[in-house]
Amino acid sequence: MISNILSLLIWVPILSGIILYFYNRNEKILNIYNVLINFFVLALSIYLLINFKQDVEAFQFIEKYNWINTLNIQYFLGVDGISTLLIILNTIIFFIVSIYNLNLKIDKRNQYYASFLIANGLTIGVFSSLDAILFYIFFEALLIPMFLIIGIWGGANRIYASIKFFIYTFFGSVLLLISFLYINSKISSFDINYLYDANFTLVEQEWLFIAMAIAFAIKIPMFPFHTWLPDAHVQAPTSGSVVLAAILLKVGAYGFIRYVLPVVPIGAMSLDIYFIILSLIAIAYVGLIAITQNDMKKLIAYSSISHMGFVTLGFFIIFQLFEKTSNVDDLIISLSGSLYQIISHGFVSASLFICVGSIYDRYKTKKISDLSGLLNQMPVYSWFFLFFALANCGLPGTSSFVGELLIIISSFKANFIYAFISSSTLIISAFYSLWLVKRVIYGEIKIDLDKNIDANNLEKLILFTLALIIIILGIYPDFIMNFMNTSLRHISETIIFKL
Amino acid sequence: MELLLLFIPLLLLTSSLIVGLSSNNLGKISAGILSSTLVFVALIFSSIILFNIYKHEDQILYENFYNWISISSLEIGIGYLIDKFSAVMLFVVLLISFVVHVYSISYMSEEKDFKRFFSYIALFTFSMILLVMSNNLIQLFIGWEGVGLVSYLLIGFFYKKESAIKANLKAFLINRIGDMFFILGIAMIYALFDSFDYRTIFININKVDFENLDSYFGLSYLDLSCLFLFIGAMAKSAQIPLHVWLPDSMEGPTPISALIHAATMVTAGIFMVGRLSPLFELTDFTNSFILIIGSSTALFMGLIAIYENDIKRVIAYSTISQLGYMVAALGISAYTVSFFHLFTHAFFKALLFLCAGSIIMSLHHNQDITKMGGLRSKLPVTYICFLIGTLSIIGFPLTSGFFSKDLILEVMLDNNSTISFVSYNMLLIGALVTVIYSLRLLFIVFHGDFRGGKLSSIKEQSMIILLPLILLAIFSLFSGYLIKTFVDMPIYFYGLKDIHYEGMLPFISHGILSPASIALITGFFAAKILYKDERKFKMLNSAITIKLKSFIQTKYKFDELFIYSSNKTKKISSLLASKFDIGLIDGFIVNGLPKKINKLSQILKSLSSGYLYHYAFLFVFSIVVIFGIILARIL
Amino acid sequence: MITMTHYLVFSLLLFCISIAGIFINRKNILLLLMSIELMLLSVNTNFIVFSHFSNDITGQVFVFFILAVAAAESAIGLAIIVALYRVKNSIEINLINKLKG
Amino acid sequence: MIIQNTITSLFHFMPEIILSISSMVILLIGTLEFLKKYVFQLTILSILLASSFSYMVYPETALSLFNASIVKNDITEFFKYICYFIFLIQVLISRKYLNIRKLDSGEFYSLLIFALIGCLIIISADNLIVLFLGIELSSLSLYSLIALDKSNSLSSEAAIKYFVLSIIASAIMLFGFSYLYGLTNSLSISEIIVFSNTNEISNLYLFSYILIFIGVAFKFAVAPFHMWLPDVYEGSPLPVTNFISSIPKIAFFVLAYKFLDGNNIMQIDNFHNIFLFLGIFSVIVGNLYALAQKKIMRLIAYSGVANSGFIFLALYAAIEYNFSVSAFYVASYSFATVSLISLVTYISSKKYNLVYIKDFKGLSASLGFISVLFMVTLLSTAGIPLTVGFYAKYLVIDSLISKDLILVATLVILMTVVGLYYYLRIIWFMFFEPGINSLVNRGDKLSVLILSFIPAIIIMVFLFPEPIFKYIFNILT
Repeated sequence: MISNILSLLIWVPILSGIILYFYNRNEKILNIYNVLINFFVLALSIYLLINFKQDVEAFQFIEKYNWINTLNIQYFLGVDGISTLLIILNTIIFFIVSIYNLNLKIDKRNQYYASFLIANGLTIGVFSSLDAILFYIFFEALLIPMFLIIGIWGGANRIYASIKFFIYTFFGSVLLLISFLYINSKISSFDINYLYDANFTLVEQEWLFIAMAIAFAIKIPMFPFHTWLPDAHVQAPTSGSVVLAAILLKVGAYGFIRYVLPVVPIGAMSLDIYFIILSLIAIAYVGLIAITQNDMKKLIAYSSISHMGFVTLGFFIIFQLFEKTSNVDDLIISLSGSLYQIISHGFVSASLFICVGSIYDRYKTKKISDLSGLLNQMPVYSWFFLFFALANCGLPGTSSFVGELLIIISSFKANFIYAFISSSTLIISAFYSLWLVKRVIYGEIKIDLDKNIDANNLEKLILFTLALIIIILGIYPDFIMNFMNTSLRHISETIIFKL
Repeated sequence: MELLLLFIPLLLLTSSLIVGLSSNNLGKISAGILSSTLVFVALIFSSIILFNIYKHEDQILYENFYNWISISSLEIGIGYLIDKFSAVMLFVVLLISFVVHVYSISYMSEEKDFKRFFSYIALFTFSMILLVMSNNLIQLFIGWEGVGLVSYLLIGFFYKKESAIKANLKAFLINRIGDMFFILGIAMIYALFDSFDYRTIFININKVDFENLDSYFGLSYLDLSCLFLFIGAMAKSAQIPLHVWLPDSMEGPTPISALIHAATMVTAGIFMVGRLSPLFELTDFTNSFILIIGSSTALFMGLIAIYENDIKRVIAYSTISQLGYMVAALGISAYTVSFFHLFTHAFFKALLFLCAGSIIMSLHHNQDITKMGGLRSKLPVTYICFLIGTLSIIGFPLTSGFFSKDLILEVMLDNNSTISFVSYNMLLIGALVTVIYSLRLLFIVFHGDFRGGKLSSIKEQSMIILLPLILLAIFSLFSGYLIKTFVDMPIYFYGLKDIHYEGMLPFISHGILSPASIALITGFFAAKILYKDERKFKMLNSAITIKLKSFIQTKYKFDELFIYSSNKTKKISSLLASKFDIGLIDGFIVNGLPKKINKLSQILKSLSSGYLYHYAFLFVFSIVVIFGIILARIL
Repeated sequence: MITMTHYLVFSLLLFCISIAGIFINRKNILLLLMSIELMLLSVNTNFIVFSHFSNDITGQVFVFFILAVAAAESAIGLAIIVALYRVKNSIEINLINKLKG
Repeated sequence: MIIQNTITSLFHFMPEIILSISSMVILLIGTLEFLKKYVFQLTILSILLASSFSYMVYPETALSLFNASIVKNDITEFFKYICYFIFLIQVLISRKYLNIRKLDSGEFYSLLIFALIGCLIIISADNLIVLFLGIELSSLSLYSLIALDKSNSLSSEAAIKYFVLSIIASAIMLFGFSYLYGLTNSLSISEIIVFSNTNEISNLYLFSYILIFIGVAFKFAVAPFHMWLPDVYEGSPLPVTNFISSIPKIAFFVLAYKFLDGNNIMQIDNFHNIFLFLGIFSVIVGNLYALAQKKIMRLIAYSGVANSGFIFLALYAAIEYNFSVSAFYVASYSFATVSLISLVTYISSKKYNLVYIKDFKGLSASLGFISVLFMVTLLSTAGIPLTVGFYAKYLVIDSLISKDLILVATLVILMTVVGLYYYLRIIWFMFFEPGINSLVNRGDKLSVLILSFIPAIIIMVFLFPEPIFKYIFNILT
């Protein structure tokens, strides 16, 4: 049993990243070092997964030190099922990205790697911190490497995108800080357990809810706070997009489940209808917008927003479910759906972005109208692309189906209209995903590069791994459900208890 | 038994994966043989199961072999429910699949993507079996989507053809419209019973207090849920108005049209309604809705077939029309009758398609019937098989179609209600139409003179093509004699439907003397005069008939409707994206606010002049203000 | 009888006049220096008044310090004006606005 | 007795005395041709000497020297150390800059040390006369320092502006002093505070306090008394700006602390609301002005205005005499701004005048490490986590919230979001824009080492803030 495993998970990549930032000599050593560190972190997280006890309700692998006594801030780490899974998602994605990056031709390679390593550590910090301010610090610090990744290695309009990204999310997070400080001023603690025990009046809860929800809604992003995401994705380098879609958006969702719903359930309950409406708009309206995007990355970005709409829908219908059935199981099912959607979308969007990135590397364009008939020239890529596109529209057998199914059936229990609008994603997502496939993959070739540009072995490995994960998650969801179950029950019971 | 059941899907999945992912070492022919063998083994297994089911009366196999999801109270498994109903369906699916596998070895041998094709059809069969075996709604839905996916892939098999990739997108999207409602229906059922398992649902069906449930849009809860489920079936089984994808799906390879778009996948909707008969039985509005949709599909889609010139499209419209018969039968709760027609239809329609494939191959991929004719002499085997298929579909006495179609018409007539009487008449006219278009096809293709150049180069295909035809022809001829089995077939938890059937001979004699025979005879002569003898009638050139003809040839504008709505969606999408998302949210609020702030700061900047006396004045002025406020507060 | 208040009001007025002199005067920088002197003198008046009426000598000590500092300030002010004149060839205040915004 | 007292006092006042003597010596040898080149070393030496002496005579208990006109206690010593440290860095960094511009004369260093002494005296003064002398000593030195670059017309313009406005502020403060004197008959600050606790607070007392704090607000450049700051920052030589930006602020913070700590006037609404409103106004105005700036020094100046607003908000929050928040803010801000200006100074000393923000374009390509340091410092000024600036803002917001001023807290923190934009603009110019080739020469290692001191502290204190917090909370509450 490794003690302080969470600290290791957080600090090993961060410190190695800092070292890497100032090391700029041998490219080969750089590559190996980067992959090794990422692999080490992955292995460590798998160790965490193996040693995690599924049926224990409390947080595990706890590390608790007094960090700043005077301000009640602790260095308090620990994981439950939800965070363990998200950490695994995180380490897998970063490992894949580190391998993908081997193929890139970029300058300042060491700094590129360093930014990713630091982002890796910080994300693990976000998912494992149980002290609100510690969480906030990781949450906010995470912006810096992402800002640099988009800004330095991004596309033509990268500055606009990165600044928008940074300021928009910073705007949200200061509201979060205000809420945490307010809570602290009432209960003199940032400890998650005290937060769960705290009781506030309705008005307090409403305001706290609004502030925190806006913060996380920007991060997820929910409609109408979503406009930074397409820009960020379009401008970010491929690996940046992957991390952004697969990890960063999840941080917002994680915030909801960890810091909003169980802490201020009454406030959430009294305002849930607005957030349900926003989620439904995200699902239908943003999906609709995705259809006619001409930039592949933008299309996938909008589809991400639409999919994250499911996540938030799953979060916010629980109160109506509780009112209707007062059965804790229904809450758990809905929340499970959301979390499953989070994890599944992490892999699916990552895969799609990797595919798009590789197409861009070869054809130097992301415009759909410039491309056609890739199947003729890069069949392996195209088949994978098709597969991921199908996964994106929630085909059974792939991971995305599970989450959407659970949320649709739960949302019907809450209200007919919710289910009706949310299930429209079946049509809309198929429309944008497969119309994209039709225009890009199928048909006659438009730009003939006249050389063998299909996936090399490394890329095949990456795509195959991702496809395998998506399928495994699609046919064996219980693996993840078992992990989450106890934790979700705990959270649901906390919510119900406070209602 | 249970093990065999488990093996059937596994065999097919293995086949699909091996063939699909294997390297170039595995040759085309050996891949074809391998997957055909695997399907054959599965077919054997399914016949053993079928045999067993019929040997032990009332035996029902019901088990979960895999727990897909279990979250506290929610349990979704993958399992099987095999009663007579699904055992027969299983057998039919595997049989047609096997036949098509064998047929395809020859038919597709020229194709570069031969192995991909085999992988697809194996995957299709797998999904279909998952659907048929399922013992819960989710597994049904998984199979449901799975067959839709493979259909999508296969229609777009020739991915360079613009028409093919348009058709497959259309097919998938329209199926998705159905799926959306289907999943809503599932959600409604789940909300009611808290389970997806058929057994739990059916057991609890009597405990539900239907009176006190919410109603939506004036429909009762159950009506609406079944309506939604049926809309799903409408898309899959190509009922008006969601049928538009099926004619276009003929862009796929012909064996696929036989397997997917005639015999199996499109009947999934029929199967589903039959499977859920205990629920549908209780509905009121939905049943009438089903009846109306079914009978109008049967009639109006048949009419289109009369004017089609693409051989596959004629058969496609005939498929839609025949599916209409089945759906109509569902509408009066004659589930097994409908299933019987499904059963016979599977054979003769697969036969017709495969014959068409054989013709198309012989004519070097010409599908236009106006360029055919007089093929009888050159393709004798195909001709005979096609003739058998045609006789069967028009319900010529003693062929399989005769039994199933007449049974539908009879139960329809027995059902004493206005709607069913109207439907009966529509179906009867539909029968006439069926005769006309089927015989038209037969006459134009096989009789008369060849209109496509030189006839001499055309010759019969190899035995690999012909054997399946013969096999299916035999089934088409004789499967109708199993009528008793279907009349007496119990459906899980639904039991038997009391159908007026007095035995084979009375049924035959009654059938021959029924109005259907009149339709048959009239149709025969009409077709013979019009298409064999090619006589011209003045009446046919009158304004009304021409108008009618052109109206039918527009296919009732359903295609245009979907194209219109899809274009509209795109237009709305780009409008929303540019005006609302980029314009309002991004431009006005997200970027607009910073711009406002920036402007404000520019104004402020221009205000500070840099003159010392201004600074001093502001200094003093601020002090005065501060003191002013404080004095005001103190005094 | 002249009371303390009279003195205080007088010094306040003096202070106000001197401040007004700073921002009303838009031409001559030397007038600025004079205003500043006047300002400090009004403070001195205050100290002396308080010192006198409370019989406490420290106030007057303060005045000496202020006077000394005022002298130093004038000196430095003049030095700056000289430096300014060297580069600008002018000591008009309304020409000094290169730094702004 | 008196003599002995005086001797003790002189002993404890040794650091300031050392500095005074050395500054005069420097002035002297600055005029001697053959010793001229040692003025820099002598300056460094005197600072080191003074600070180590200051350590040697560190008082175990609070001391009152020269008839209670000078006090020495933990607080004064703490801030003095900060001043020494900052001053040392400033001097070390300025050498090259001055050298190139031919400003590294004896009088420069001498005046700079005088300004420092003035600030040190402000910190430890307990008597209004001494306080006034301290203020004037530092101000007078700064007037001349700003105008030191005689070839630069902006320099004299800045000087004249600062000169006039600063004297007005001093006079206003003095006016306040005079009323306080008249009211309490005492020039001792501690007695003035005792007076407030024993008598009811009269309007005159209130007015005189307001007058004094208008002076303080001027020195902090809190809006609307901020006009001089950007002009002075822009006009004066960078080392002088560097000094003005930090050490006087620390000194005036201690002054404010001395006037407010334990004083009942803090409980009066009319008084403490001035801090609140000036603070809010300053945060808004500073950030908005900074947004429109094109020149780096003006930008830093306006960001200083915004930060001073935060200091005032922190002072507002100190109603219960908890000055640790504001103290921490002042210290953190001073460090960050010194680091910023030192970095600008360093880059400007390479014959490359860093005036406009667009001059930062592509800096990371030629000066990679320096850019990182710059980024860390900027983030600290903006209050992003991983830097100590986060805690500074955090504490202010926290104390506002604990006063139930949630809307105010939200408003000012949203203004920092606005402010973030201009900090990010510099970062993006440095890192995201293509490079300029004129900066290829690598800097000298020593300067880089010195420059990395403060960013290192910024990050280290972020990671392990507890000792600092404990210490500050301990001495200030």
